[in-house]
Amino acid sequence: MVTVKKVQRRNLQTQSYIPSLLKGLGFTFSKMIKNLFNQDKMPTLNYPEEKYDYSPRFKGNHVLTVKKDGALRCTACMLCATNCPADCINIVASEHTDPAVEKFPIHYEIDVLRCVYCGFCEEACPVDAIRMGPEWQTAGVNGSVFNYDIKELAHRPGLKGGAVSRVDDLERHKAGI
Amino acid sequence: MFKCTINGHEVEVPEGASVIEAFKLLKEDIAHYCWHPGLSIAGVCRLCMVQIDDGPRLHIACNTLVKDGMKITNQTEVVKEAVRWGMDFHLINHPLDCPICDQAGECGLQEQYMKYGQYDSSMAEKKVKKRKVVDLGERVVLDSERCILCSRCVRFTDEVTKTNELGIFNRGDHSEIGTFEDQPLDNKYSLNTVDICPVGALTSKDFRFQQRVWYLKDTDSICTGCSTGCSIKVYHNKEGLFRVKPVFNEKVNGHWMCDEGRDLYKHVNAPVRLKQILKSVGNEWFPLGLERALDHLNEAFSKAENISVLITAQHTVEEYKALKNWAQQLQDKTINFVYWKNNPESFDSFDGLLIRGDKNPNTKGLLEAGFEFADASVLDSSDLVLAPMPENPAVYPKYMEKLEQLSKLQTQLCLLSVSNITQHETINFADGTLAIPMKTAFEKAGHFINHQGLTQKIHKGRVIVKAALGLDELLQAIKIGKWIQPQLLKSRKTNESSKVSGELW
Amino acid sequence: MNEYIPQADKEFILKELKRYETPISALIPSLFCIQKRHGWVPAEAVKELSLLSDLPESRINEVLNFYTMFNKKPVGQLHVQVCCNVSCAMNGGRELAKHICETYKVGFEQVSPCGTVTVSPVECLGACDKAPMMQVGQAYYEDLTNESALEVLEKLAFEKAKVSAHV
Amino acid sequence: MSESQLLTEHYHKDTYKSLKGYQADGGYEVLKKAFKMEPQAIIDEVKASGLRGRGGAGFPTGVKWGFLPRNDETRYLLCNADEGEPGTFKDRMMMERAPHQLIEGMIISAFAINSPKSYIYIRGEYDQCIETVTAAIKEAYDAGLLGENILGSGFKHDMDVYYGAGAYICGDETGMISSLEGLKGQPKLKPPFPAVQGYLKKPTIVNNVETLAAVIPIIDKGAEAYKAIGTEKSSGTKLFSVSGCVEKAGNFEVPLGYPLMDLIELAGGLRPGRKLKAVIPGGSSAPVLTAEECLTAKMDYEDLSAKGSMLGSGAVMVIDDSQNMVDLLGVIMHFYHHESCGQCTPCREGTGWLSKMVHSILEGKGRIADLDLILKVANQMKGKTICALSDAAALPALSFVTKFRDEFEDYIKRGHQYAAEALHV
Repeated sequence: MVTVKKVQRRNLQTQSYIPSLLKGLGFTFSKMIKNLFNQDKMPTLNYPEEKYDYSPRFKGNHVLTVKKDGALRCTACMLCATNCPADCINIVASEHTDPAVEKFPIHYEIDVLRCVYCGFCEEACPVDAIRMGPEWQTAGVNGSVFNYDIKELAHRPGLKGGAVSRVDDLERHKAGI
Repeated sequence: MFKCTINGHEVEVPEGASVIEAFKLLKEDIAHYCWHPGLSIAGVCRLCMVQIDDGPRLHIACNTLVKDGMKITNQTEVVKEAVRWGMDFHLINHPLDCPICDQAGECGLQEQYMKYGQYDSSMAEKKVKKRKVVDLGERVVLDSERCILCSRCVRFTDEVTKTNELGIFNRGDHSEIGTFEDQPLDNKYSLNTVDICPVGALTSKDFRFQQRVWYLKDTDSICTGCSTGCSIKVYHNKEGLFRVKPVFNEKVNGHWMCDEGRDLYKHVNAPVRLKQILKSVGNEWFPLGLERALDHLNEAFSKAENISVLITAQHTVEEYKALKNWAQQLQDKTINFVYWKNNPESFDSFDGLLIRGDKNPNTKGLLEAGFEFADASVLDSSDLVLAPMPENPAVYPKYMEKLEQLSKLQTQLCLLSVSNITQHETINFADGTLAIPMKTAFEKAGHFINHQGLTQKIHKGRVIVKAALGLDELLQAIKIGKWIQPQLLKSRKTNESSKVSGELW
Repeated sequence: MNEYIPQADKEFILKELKRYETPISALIPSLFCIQKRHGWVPAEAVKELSLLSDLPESRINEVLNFYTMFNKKPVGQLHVQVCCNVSCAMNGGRELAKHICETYKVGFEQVSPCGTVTVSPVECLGACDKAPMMQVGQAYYEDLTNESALEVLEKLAFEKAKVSAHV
Repeated sequence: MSESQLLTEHYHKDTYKSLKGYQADGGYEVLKKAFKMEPQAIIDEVKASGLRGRGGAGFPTGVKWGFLPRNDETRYLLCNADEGEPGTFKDRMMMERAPHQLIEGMIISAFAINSPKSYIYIRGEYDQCIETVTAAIKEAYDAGLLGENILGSGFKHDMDVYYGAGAYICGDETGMISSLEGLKGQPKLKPPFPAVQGYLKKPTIVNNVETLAAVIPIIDKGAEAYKAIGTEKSSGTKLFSVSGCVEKAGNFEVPLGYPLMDLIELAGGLRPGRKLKAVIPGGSSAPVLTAEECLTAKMDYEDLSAKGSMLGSGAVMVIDDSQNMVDLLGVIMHFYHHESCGQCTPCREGTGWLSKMVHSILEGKGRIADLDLILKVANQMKGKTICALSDAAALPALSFVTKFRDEFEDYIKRGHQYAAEALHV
């Protein structure tokens, strides 16, 4: 069985678009008026003056945590780099003068343009050295500024949740761990 | 030959073989740490437990000889339970260092734990603390806490090198390996202790913290350090070569190799390499494309009356063959071959274990190639000297002196060099001297013939300098006027096995 | 060079090296000989012994560290070893050890401030019938009480002082 | 009791120490008799007597001698006088009171196994013994009892003293051989057994002081007479070192199969007002016996092993109700932790683990689950190592925790109360 569909021919009303245009403009205008007088109910934000407050669990830019003495917690085990699906973490390890620390990163770089913010690095870390912080606005003028190194990753004490890890190595050693 | 049954599989082993050897022959799984085929039996890790003829007592496989008709199993619940607890005993005082331990990834404890671990440990007491990061000289770092006291390293210094540096001091769970008063472990084979260490207690200073082992790939090769020709595995990734380890070869090196040989990868890595063809004009070096270089060479060869080739025994059999063919084609020219030996006074020395004074991998190969060698004095009267240089000029001090001498005579040289010869300060090369980057043994395939006359294959590993040519490739290019690198078209053929440890420990 | 092993000891050691079937067997007697001279076995003496006996230092150090009777650090003039094993423990051996420590104001295995006493709790010395007991130097003192033990120690300390004053 | 005092009959005499005094009481007469016998006949006699090793393991001595290969290889006789088992002090008394008895026993044994050289390995702490025995050997040499052509028999034998330096593990026969070879006293892998490859890879027989001395009465009176003493399977007499909570602790030579309670009575009985709680019948590595088990216990190999314990070295440690079993297990576990040679992993780590667990109970940090863990760990240490030290540590742990579990649980529950009083040394 064949159904024959009758094509509706356009009339002048639809062909000239004018009524729809007016209808749309009217809607916009009415919203504008409404928002002008009820600014607190407005659903959008005045970015960048206003910013949305994300949950502290938000997985944004990476933070390298530090110990109580201010040194990096990172032991340069490279598990984050191994686990990274985007291959954006680059670490160079070195020998520390303190035998209790032994290994530490002299170079730790994350290419945030490559990063897919999956959080695998955070999960792979055995010593709570890398966390995904609440920051998410990354802007820059060229590609090179998106390679975050230790300086940018570690020294952000103002962050929520803090960048200082709770457990101290010394305490762990004393507890016989 | 004795017949025995292991876990239901029949196997024939030679008389006097131990049960663990039978397991290995059958490639049947058995946990072990202290047993090493190249060392005496210690029988201390107590992991290779087996049940024999269904008897109730457990035996250790390493100290039990196979008897004809023996029925051996390690699959019963009793054995499994014993091995699980044996693992737990090993681990209760082992620190959780894996993230910073170089051995992680090829660690015996990790591997066996995955197979036989008692995943939920009941140990709630404090671990025994021992010394960490103990400096044992130039090459080795000791971490006593990680040590499981399998005594392999101690047996190695006692039985193989007979230098007795290492010992196990104290007793009970305070036992520690070490040297007397932390004296350096400086015998010429010290890094073998690192290889045989099933855990990260002994680590190599050179490799320490350089790479995680799972980032490395390995290629089978032959050590170019001397005419012994030890079988090795070269470990590399895109950042270069990182370490060299011996591979068991019954006929040549057994399980071991010397420390010197492990350093040879260093001259392969990019920073010290000659990376492009350079031409010397008025004491300055100018880069040259391959085609122009070949033109230059062809011109030089056609002009020269008296050509000499200053050859060492550092090249492959294939390269010598190509050289021979090339010489035969230039019948109208006089081509003299000069065979240059390193340190002639110590050339025939041998340390009794592996190290030979002949610092070339292919002396037999060169001699068998059928060259007629001329006296070194012909070099002075040559117009052009083709010098495929030794890979590691450090063991050829006189060779460099000779080049310097020839340059003073304004002899035009065609150097094929691995190291950046143009950085050499004292030599003022003659105008028209070419320096062409050469492939190292790790970058080319071929064969070496060692001092016993054993032909061994080297495999092509990672190419570090793309512009580098082998001697045969250069001669081929000279012949046809250009060079297409067929190798570049093919994908790099490396041994892609990620199982780096496998047979190592 | 002959700082740690004087000639007399050297002769003894050389004799011991020939006494047994293998020269390495002479290690225990030699180390005892060194300990007798110095009260403990210094690392330098081990080096000298190694040169003298032509045995590797690591082997000597293994033996030195394995056996508990060798002192690896200096001890007081009186090395008081109080048995704290089962039979003695049941009869107050551990209390006795603590009492001596408290009297001399010293911890276990340490040299007392006056330099006279080092107290070590040790395992069974084979005098369980006369528990508690202690060994000072070579001699056994059995059936002790807190008071009698201190008396013995005072007497021994006095004698030691007399000898050293005489020297 | 005199018929049972085969060895200690003359021990009360001061003169017995010297060669003259020893000979006056019939010393070295048996040696002359032995020299008239064939060596094999001596071995057969010892085999027939049913003499079992008195050091701890209780292996039949004659059978051990029979393991020697029948060839001309040099063989060594070693006397194990490294008496380290806690609670044992019989060898010390034997060497101090009657060194010549040991020497005579050793010459007879050496003659039987045709050994030209023997060593007496004395523990380093026994300075008095080392002196006495060294002096006695010198006396014997001077009297022609050692050296070339002893008593005109044509038999040549040399004897020397070697001393340890404080390691319980050297009481193990292969540990002792290692120590005598100048190495750490770590036991060696078996096979090869010492009778085939021992000291310096030569066939070696290692026997306890008491075992070697017991050869004298066997040769003197004959195997039959010796077998008549004691029980059917455990023949002869044995020295028991009774110590602990008894009035008159000391060594007592009694026939094997002697009732344990009578032995305690011999040692003066318990202290007034005290009740028997437990007895460790054979040195600290023997499983403990409860008071009820003690009532019927007989001191011989079979009866004790039927009760789940062992005769061991014959060190009877009597524990009365004033003692705390947790505390005593702590002492024993500390001992094994301290004495483990560190070679085999289960022992090296297990002894430390057990000791730490018992001590954390002592410190009031224990959990009831720890008791089961102690049993598990101890069970896994049994029979897994080169020598018996691991078993020796596991057995007391198992027996203490199973037989006195109530006391352990009570201690854990009221841990903090006890912990304050506990003495940790």
